[in-house]
Amino acid sequence: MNLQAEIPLDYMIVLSTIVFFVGLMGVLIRRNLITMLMGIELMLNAVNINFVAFNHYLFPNRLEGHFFALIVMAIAAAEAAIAIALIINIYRQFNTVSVDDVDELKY
Amino acid sequence: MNYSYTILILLLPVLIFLFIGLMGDKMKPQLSGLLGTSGLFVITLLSYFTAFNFFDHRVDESFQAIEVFQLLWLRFTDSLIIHIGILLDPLSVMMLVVITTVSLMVHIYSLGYMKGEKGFARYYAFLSLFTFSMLGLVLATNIFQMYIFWELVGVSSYLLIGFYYERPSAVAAAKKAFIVTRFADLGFLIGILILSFYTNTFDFIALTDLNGLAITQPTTAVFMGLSVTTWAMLLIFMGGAGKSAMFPLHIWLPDAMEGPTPVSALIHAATMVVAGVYLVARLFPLYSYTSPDSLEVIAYIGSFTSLFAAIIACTQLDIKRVLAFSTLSQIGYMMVALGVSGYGAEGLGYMASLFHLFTHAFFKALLFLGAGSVIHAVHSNLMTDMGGLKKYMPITHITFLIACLTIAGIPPLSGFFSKDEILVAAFEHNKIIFAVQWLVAGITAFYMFRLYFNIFWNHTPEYHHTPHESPATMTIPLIFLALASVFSGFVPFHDLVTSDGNPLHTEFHWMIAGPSILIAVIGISVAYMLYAKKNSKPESIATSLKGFYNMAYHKFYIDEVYLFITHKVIFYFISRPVAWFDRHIVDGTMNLIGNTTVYFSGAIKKMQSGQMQWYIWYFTSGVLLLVFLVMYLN
Amino acid sequence: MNWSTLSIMRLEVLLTFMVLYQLIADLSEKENKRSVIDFTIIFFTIITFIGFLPSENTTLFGSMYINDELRVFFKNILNVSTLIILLQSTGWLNKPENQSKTGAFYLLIFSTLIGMYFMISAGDFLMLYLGLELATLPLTILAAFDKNLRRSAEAGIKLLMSSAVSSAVLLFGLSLMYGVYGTLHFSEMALLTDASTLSIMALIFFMAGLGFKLSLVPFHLWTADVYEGSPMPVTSYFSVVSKGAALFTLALVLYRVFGSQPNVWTMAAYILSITTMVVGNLFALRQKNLKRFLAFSSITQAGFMMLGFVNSDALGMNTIVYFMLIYSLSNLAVFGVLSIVTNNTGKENMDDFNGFYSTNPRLSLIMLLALFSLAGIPPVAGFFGKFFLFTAAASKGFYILVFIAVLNATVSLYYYLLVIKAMFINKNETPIPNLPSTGYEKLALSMCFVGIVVIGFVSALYDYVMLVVG
Amino acid sequence: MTGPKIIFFILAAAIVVFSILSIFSRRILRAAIYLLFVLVAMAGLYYMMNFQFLAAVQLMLYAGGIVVLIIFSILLTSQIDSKLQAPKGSHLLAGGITAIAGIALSAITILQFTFKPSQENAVGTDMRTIGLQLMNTDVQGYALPFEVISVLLLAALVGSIFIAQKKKV
Repeated sequence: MNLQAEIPLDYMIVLSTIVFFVGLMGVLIRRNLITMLMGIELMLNAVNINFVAFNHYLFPNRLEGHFFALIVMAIAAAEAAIAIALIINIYRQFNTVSVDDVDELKY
Repeated sequence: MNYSYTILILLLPVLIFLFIGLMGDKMKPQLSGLLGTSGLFVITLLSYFTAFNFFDHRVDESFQAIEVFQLLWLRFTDSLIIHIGILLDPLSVMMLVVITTVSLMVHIYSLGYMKGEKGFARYYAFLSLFTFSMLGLVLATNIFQMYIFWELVGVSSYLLIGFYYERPSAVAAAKKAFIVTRFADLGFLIGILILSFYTNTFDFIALTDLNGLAITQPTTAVFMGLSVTTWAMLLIFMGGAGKSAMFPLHIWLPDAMEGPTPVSALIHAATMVVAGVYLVARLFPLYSYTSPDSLEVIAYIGSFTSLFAAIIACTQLDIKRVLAFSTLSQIGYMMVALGVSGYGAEGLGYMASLFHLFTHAFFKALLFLGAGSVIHAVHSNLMTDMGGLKKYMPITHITFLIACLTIAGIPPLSGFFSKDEILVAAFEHNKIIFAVQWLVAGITAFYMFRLYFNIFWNHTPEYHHTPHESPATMTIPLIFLALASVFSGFVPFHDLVTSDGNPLHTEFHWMIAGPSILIAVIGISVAYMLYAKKNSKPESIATSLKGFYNMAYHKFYIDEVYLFITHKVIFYFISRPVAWFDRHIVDGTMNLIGNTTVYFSGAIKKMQSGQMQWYIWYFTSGVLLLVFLVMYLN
Repeated sequence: MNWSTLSIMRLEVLLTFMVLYQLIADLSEKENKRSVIDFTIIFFTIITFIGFLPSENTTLFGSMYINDELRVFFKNILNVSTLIILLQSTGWLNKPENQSKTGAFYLLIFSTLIGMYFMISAGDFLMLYLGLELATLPLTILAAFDKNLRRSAEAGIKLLMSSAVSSAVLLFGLSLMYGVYGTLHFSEMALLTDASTLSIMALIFFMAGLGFKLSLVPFHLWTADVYEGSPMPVTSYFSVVSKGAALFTLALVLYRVFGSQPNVWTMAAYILSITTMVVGNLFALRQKNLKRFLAFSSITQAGFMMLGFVNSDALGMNTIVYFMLIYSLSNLAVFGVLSIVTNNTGKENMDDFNGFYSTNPRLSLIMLLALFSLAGIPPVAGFFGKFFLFTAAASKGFYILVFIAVLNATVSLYYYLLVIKAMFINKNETPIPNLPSTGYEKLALSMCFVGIVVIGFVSALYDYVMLVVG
Repeated sequence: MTGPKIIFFILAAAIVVFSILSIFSRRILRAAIYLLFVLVAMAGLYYMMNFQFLAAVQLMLYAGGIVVLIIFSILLTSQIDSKLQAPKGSHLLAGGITAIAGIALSAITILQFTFKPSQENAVGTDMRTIGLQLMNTDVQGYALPFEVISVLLLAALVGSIFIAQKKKV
């Protein structure tokens, strides 16, 4: 399949930019720690679109972007595992996963 | 001549400091005091020996600067190399003598004064540290080494002023002194950075060499309308102004009187506060040749400070604060003299300034130590608690009187000569400054004798214990310093310490000396009339009104006018407002800066709200803003 | 893989062995953890010494891994700092409630250290990112290590969420860089760098990601909360080792990869330096909790570090490295004293230190020196670090910036004096009693003490930094 | 409209719509499912760009791993049918402004830039090439990151277990 002729690179980049900042917005507005985590996953995936698209469209001579995306996925998995462990820890201590209530350390 | 033994002058005090500091708890307090004192005695002898050798060896009629040691310390960049060493020239040797002498006197005096105080050993450790830093400051071969000792002086004076740490006011004063002088030092530091960047050297000899690059080819760079050199020299002066308590950075000095009195004598009379004068004198060729404008600024600041402080001194009741303001005023004199001076054969002001530094060190230390002796006897700092002490404390009384006469400028005491040279130099350069300094001479005589009469004459209050003369450890330094005050005026200074090392030809001007003696006598007489006896004049007027008109009435009438003018007009309309201005506006501005900082600190408290979503929001918005800014600015 | 590869990557390999050892030791459920502590410290001391052995300058794995004298020097600084922290942490680990945590604690510490070494040795952005994550993710667990404390749990989640976003932003920047240059290898990119708007954006995103670890304002907000919530050794690990690794990496990338385009990042450094110093100072003024106080103090110090970045010559990097070295020792000394106090009494407020000098003169003297060093008072080492930074910035003509920096240094003196005042001057009816300290803790403090006093006067060290930075 | 174009637009629309839905949905389980759709659509995108391996990993790791993990934690911490609180107005405003400003700034900057494609020949993206590169220690080899990630996963594993396990004593 030859995508270059059909779909310009810019479409891909704009798509990833939108997903990245939608994910960021998710992190900023959702009051539940788990949904914040979902926003972070969206951001990481947006970055992956960038890597893959640049690799495919511009620099197909090497697979740098592809492998970077692969590594990002692995790290995202580790991050999610740790995040969930910490969220459960918060749930035990605070009996809630609402981010608004986790603000005892301040000023 | 081999001067390598001078290294001992630096090493001994630091060794004493370490020894007493580490072992002080395990020794008898008195022993640590004796140790410190005898160590300093050795250092003093070494300094005298150095001075004797140095001033005995001229090369072609002039004195050459000698770098006794010059060790490579840091190779910062290829052109900028920092050394550490010892520099001997007339200026540093003279300071060596002054510092060790006064410090020795303070050491001896403290044996009596601080007896039985908690932390006696700690006190002597700090004294040694201070002496070490001060000696290191004056012996520095380069401006960087000087800066380090400069800060060390600040640290050790912080420790000494805050010595009575049980008193909150002492702690506040120590902190204020530290922070205000540090604030000034930031100017000094930036000045050093600029200067070293354009001249590629820190070394004093290279910087002040008349044929050196720093003077012959100053940079032509301009920053905000002023040449960069002028900026650098002014910023360096800012550091000096902080340590020497020039307006408006003087606010720490009066408060610093919370420290033990001998410390005031050491730090606030003879050594640390003249560091600024020393700094300007050290870089004098650079000021004189590359930036005469900044010398002009120095002259005006000095003159203003001396007038300002003299006026405030007239209103103070705490005798140490009177002395503090008097110190400000006298250092103002020294700054004026430097400001109006030229170089070489024109260098009368330079010589006069250092001459005054020299004599002032002795008589001001004497005044402080005398005041300490009085405070020791009556357990109060306030003049109102004193009076009639001349019959209880004869030695203190006589020595204090000598000091007062000296500072007032009565011939043939030393203060007369040095002040006279300054007035001559000012007269030749700038008539307005001369007039101000002449007036200040009168005010000085007035407030010093106001102090003197209030302490030793006037009425005798009820004392809890009958005051008695201080012990010999305290009176011997007084006597020694009194002798120094009397005779130091006869040192042939114009032959020894001049701007270029060559002897300077000076003449004695009766045209200047006459009026200055006159105004001093007037000042003393006014003080005599107002304060010599318990002031009963208003009552006498009342009784005499009932009686007959006679000559006495007339005399009283004149006195009344006199009293009205001096007491009411000058006090209420000049001195009080100036003192108020100092306390509220100048001090207040400093406090305002502090309060504003604290206010802003509270205002942005909300940023750290504890809610991580806002943290993330600040993060991401910050990134976007930064991207935008850098793109826009690029 | 052969022996020479192993000898070049010796630190990473040895640390991996340490991680495995901890795993095995932890699984074997030994009751007596003390021997694990002793063994770990001895082994890590050996690793630290091995780090000082000479090694060859080379690249491995298709230039993904770079080894040279400068990077080895960085790792040695981190090694020594970590060793000091390990020594300090013994008191905390010996507490009964922490005995069971020993293995996990060491395992996580050493894995982050491996991450930092890969970050420093990275030859491309892939390894750098990987190292960064390896250095961050286990730290979030360490922040939440006091499992029964609410504040510790809060610190962990705050750190994780903020760092996840920051690394996502960093990644976004990296992906754009990849698009612009077509490569992520340092050696190739260094030849291609330009100042197009897209590369500016990518670079700033990247700087923000590392700025987060360095806690530059406005990327700093996690710092105080996490420092306060984390256990003491972790806090000092954050403020010294983690920060140091981020600083060195940033310096390597900016000076070595983007060295030909200094205009972009010196400007960013200029802005960040000012905001960081000012905001850090303003917050530090008001703090009562010493851990929070040290958090803001370390933010301010990070602002001073950024001052070095406005000078894009070797001089700038020299001074940054030198400053970091001194900052590490000074900060570790403060944390060392603080951790002895918290371990024994649980107190960490400034008021608790009132009258500390009367009962613990030695500890308070070390603290005094360290705070003077942080405030930059000569003749302790901190002064030289600051002075050189000011000189580096001034030599590029940034006088206004230097003025602001020196002003901030003066303000910082004020709050450092507050602590000194509390220890030496304020009175207290019930001061902290005279505290015992273990031999390990004494050793750690003496190392810091010697460093603070001596470093300023040993010009050989500065010469060495100059030599390796080149 | 050609085939690939249509597929791309469908995928892109799915990604954008479902990601917006997932951050606005009031029911948390639904949000997780929307996220799953986004991730699957992304796998399709990778597949379109000839990165079949990556697409497979995306499906297995995200759909099979992370989303399941998220759903488990949702079940652990909240009731399934409970509705989430609506976002606060201030958060919505601040987040919205930042997101829109971010999209605008990045999109404008990126679209202005002329990318410079490589002129060299493309390499294959088949399993053999990928496998060889993953195990290679030379130029274009990814053995080192592969090894390092194992340390990361070990640390994450131990750490997560440590935090999530109930107190022993």
